[in-house]
Amino acid sequence: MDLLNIDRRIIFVFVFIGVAIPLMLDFSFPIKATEPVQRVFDEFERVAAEEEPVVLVSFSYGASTVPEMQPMALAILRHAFSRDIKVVAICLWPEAPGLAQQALAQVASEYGKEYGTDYAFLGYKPGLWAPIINMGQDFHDAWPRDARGTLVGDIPVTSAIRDLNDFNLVFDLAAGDSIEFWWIPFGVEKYKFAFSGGCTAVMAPDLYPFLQSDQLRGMIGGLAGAAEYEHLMEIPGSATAGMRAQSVTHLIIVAFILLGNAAYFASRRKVTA
Amino acid sequence: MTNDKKLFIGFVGLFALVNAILLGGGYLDMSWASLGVIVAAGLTISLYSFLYHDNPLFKLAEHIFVGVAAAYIFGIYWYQSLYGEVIVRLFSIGDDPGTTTQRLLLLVPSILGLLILTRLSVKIGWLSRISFAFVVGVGAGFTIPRYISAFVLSQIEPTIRPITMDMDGLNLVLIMIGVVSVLVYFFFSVEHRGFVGGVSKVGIWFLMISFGASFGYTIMARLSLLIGRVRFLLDDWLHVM
Amino acid sequence: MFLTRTMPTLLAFLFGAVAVMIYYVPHTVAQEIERELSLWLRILYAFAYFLGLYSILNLHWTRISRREGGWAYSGVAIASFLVMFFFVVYNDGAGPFAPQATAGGYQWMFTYIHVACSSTMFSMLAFYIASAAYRTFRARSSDAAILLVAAIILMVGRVPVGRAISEFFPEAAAWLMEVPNLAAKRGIVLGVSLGAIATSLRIIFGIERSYLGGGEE
Amino acid sequence: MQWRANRIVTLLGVAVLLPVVLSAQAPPRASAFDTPNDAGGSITVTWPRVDGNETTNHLVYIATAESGPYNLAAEVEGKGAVLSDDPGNYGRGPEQDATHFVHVSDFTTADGRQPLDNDVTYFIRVAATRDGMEARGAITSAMAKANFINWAKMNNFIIGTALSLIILLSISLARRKDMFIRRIAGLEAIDEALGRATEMGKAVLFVHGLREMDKISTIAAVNILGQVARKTAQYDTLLKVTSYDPVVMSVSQETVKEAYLEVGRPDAYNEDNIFVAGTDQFSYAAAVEGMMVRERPAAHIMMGYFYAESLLLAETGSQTGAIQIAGTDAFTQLPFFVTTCDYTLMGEELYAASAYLSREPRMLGSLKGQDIGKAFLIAALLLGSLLATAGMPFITHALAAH
Repeated sequence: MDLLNIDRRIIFVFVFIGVAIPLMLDFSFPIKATEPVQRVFDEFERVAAEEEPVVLVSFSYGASTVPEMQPMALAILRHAFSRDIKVVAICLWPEAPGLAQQALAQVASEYGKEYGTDYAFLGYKPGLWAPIINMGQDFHDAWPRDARGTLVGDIPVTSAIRDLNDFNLVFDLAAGDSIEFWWIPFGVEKYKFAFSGGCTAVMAPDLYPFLQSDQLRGMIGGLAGAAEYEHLMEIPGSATAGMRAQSVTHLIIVAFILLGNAAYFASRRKVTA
Repeated sequence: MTNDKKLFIGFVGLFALVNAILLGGGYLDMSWASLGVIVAAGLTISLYSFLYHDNPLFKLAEHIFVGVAAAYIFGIYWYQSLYGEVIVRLFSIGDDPGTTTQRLLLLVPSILGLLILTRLSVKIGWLSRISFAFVVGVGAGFTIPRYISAFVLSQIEPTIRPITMDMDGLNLVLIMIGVVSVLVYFFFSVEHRGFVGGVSKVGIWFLMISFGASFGYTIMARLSLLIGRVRFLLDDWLHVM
Repeated sequence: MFLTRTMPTLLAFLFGAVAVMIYYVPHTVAQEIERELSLWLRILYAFAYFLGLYSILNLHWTRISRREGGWAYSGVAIASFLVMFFFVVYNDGAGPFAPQATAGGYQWMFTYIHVACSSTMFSMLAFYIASAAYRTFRARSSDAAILLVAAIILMVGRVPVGRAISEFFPEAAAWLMEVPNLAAKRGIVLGVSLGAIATSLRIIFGIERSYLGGGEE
Repeated sequence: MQWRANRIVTLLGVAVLLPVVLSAQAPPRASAFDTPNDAGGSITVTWPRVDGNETTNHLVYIATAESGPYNLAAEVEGKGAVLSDDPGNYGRGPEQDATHFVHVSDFTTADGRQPLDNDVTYFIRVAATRDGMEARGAITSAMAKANFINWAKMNNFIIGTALSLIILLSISLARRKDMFIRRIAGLEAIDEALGRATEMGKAVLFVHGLREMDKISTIAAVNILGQVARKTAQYDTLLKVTSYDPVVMSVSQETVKEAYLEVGRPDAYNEDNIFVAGTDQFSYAAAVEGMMVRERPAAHIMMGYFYAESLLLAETGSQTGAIQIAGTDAFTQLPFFVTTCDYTLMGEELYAASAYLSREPRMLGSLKGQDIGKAFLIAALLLGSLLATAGMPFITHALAAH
């Protein structure tokens, strides 16, 4: 089959067009939240109903996954700030601080939130999961100062936090192992705080066992998950817009797989016949 | 002149022209932010040129990235950990509230940390083994009980719930069959023949569905990244969205 | 021999055994030890980063000094490192002995070079996946056929267009994720964690010493 | 098993309380004791649940002297927690279902919240309130203590100890005698591929993953490479090995050289066929792809830990029509190998294949120990599920993580 041996650069052009055209056109498909995403939303709503609600948001992703993770970070920060939940942000990934600062600054200004009283940014600490154990024992010991060099005891949002259990919810934004192999075994397991997370689509299937065992209370998986969250928030953002291109390219890839396999089986039949 | 050289010059010319139009048309202004968008667009397209084939433009962009990334991460480690925490506390710079005991205790990881760096020397490199023994030993020790609790106990317990005569019960039975058969597949003490062979075959089916899930989701992830970059090119740079 | 081999092994045993035991002891003293150990661990990781930095710079420096093929690119890597390093140390005018600035050349290089390149590199895989989808993802065995069918249902079911085509797709996708996928992933997690526990044990009891580097294996 | 210690304490308290049925306004009979399994600074206060009185709230007062003053320490709603909500500390059963509890770790004073001290006797009264009426119960006392053993984690400790003993014993046993592990189908597939390469008179390409020499997957890959090299030396087939890490390259050179010596073909060994093909991810992939397309080896064997480049390698490789065999413990990359390769060693199969070939006691024994662990898990899953369905969930409860 010569058709199957076409130069792959021709296929590359198809993919580029499949992404670019839907982005430039204006059409949409209805979005409905799946259960894991709904659970995250419900967790934030539960937190919002509590007294002096405060969440810990851990940025555990780097630059390579920005298109997937940044819309998710914006969506959950919008949810927190719109419901007057205070946010303490930390980074467990060395590339994350720049991205976390951008997201926090943008959403805080959208909702008129003040640094120090409504949110704090504590920066990055190395050690993969070691900071999680450290925070579980003593939060101020793990993060003595914020990214600006202020002692956490002097910042209103963090001054009363003793350990991870003082947060109404811990939320991890993960591009790698951080949910499955850092937060769950070294945090949730011992300290039993409420924990949910968002991750790249690559990681999402691995986390289903933890959703069922309640070690993870809800999960936003990839750009599609972020779009569902935007839908629940009724604030369509870049993830929702991306779903047009995502839908079209998925259909293209599925068509490619079907075509390729049809040709493969046709050629095999010819050989055997 | 080779074909590739012509392509290269054509590309650079076109890139300059497009940017001139964008600047002239007022889509981009003469600010650092606009310059940034132009640089980022140039690097993005240079990296995509690898799709045509491996070429100097790709290699150039890739190596610029490698250098910037290394220095960026140095900055994070320096300001947020080594200076921002270790040095500030050890030498009690500024408003540091630490006690002398805390400072003395902090000396231990600082010295162990410096010992790690001896690995770069052939003569005294063995000193780094003390630090590695600490990192690896403590890591292993923390891991064992926590993995038993978080993975073994917490994953087994929700699997062995009472089975009911409804859809949930059926799903629970399927999950049970799946977990057991996958464990049997990764069981190496018995030949995969007869009954065990049959069970391990079922295990493969479950594994294949889960790989299918990972496969579909990975494709989704890569496409999302591409969508993000194309959006950047079309919207932030070209302003055609 | 004692200093280079036995002592590190003994230390690993000592630290490992203490780290295991304090897990079962709720007393404040044990919890304080746990806190201190985790603090030390994360500070050690900060120092360990320099080994990685050294190896990258050394790799490119060696290529330049030996004039290996493509050494000029290594020069580019070193040069871009130095430029970024300057901005890191300059710290938007505050110098290296102050909290990190949130603006300036450092942030600019991060946003427009680092983020742009990093996410572009991985997005390239989208193209390769598409080409592989057409040319090589074959149901060459019944196993691969199951994999592909599951993948197709998920790819259609997890995007909004799937629901537009038929409610079957999102529902089937959810079931596949929550039942067979969950079961297989749980089996894998159990196997992997037993493996990790076994490796940790071998380290604590000095059976696995590859972390000492050199010599063994 | 882990509830035994707490149960005695609980039963003592509950036995006194249970027979008494209280009306809403009747003062609750409270009892107090040190909160088990904790670092101290907390006292557990319990009182019986009264059915149908969910609107009655309870206030817990605490004092350092029996005569007072009593400060408010906790306020518990009518439908507050019962002991069986915390089975790790208090066990399960009808008594636990019928007893409310609260952990008191601090109380309100004029100067704000004050924490409890260890080893100090506190006096406690519980009051039932409804519609502004308050009925205070009798005074009881307790002392908070820091505990030395967390009994709730006893199941974890027992499993950990058993697993450790099994694995360590298997390793020491493996040092004395050879242990059986099953044939690994992937290794036979490699033999077939080598055979075909020999028939066709073409080369075999062995591609290493990206991780360093001290990783298990890399060690396994080198062990498999040794086996491959012995066969190619026997068949007189050209073997090329690409690596990413220079150390992996030199170890591979040693391994292949040794294999060629072993079968008496040192003359056929050529060091230049084992090299570093690239030093960053995508360049490595591009270089290996180039070799696949230009040199058209008959078989590609890809072993080790791969990242995103797996797709590029396997796709190009399958286009050339070569037999492809992969082995990796990178689960995220396995789907791409499964759909593009003729045979794939998945996860632990890679380690098993390596142990099968090298017969190294450390690996064999460890694998054997893990197998015994898996057998126990399978038994617990099947038996536990049956018993739970039959209404006897004690295995389920014994395996709960607290």
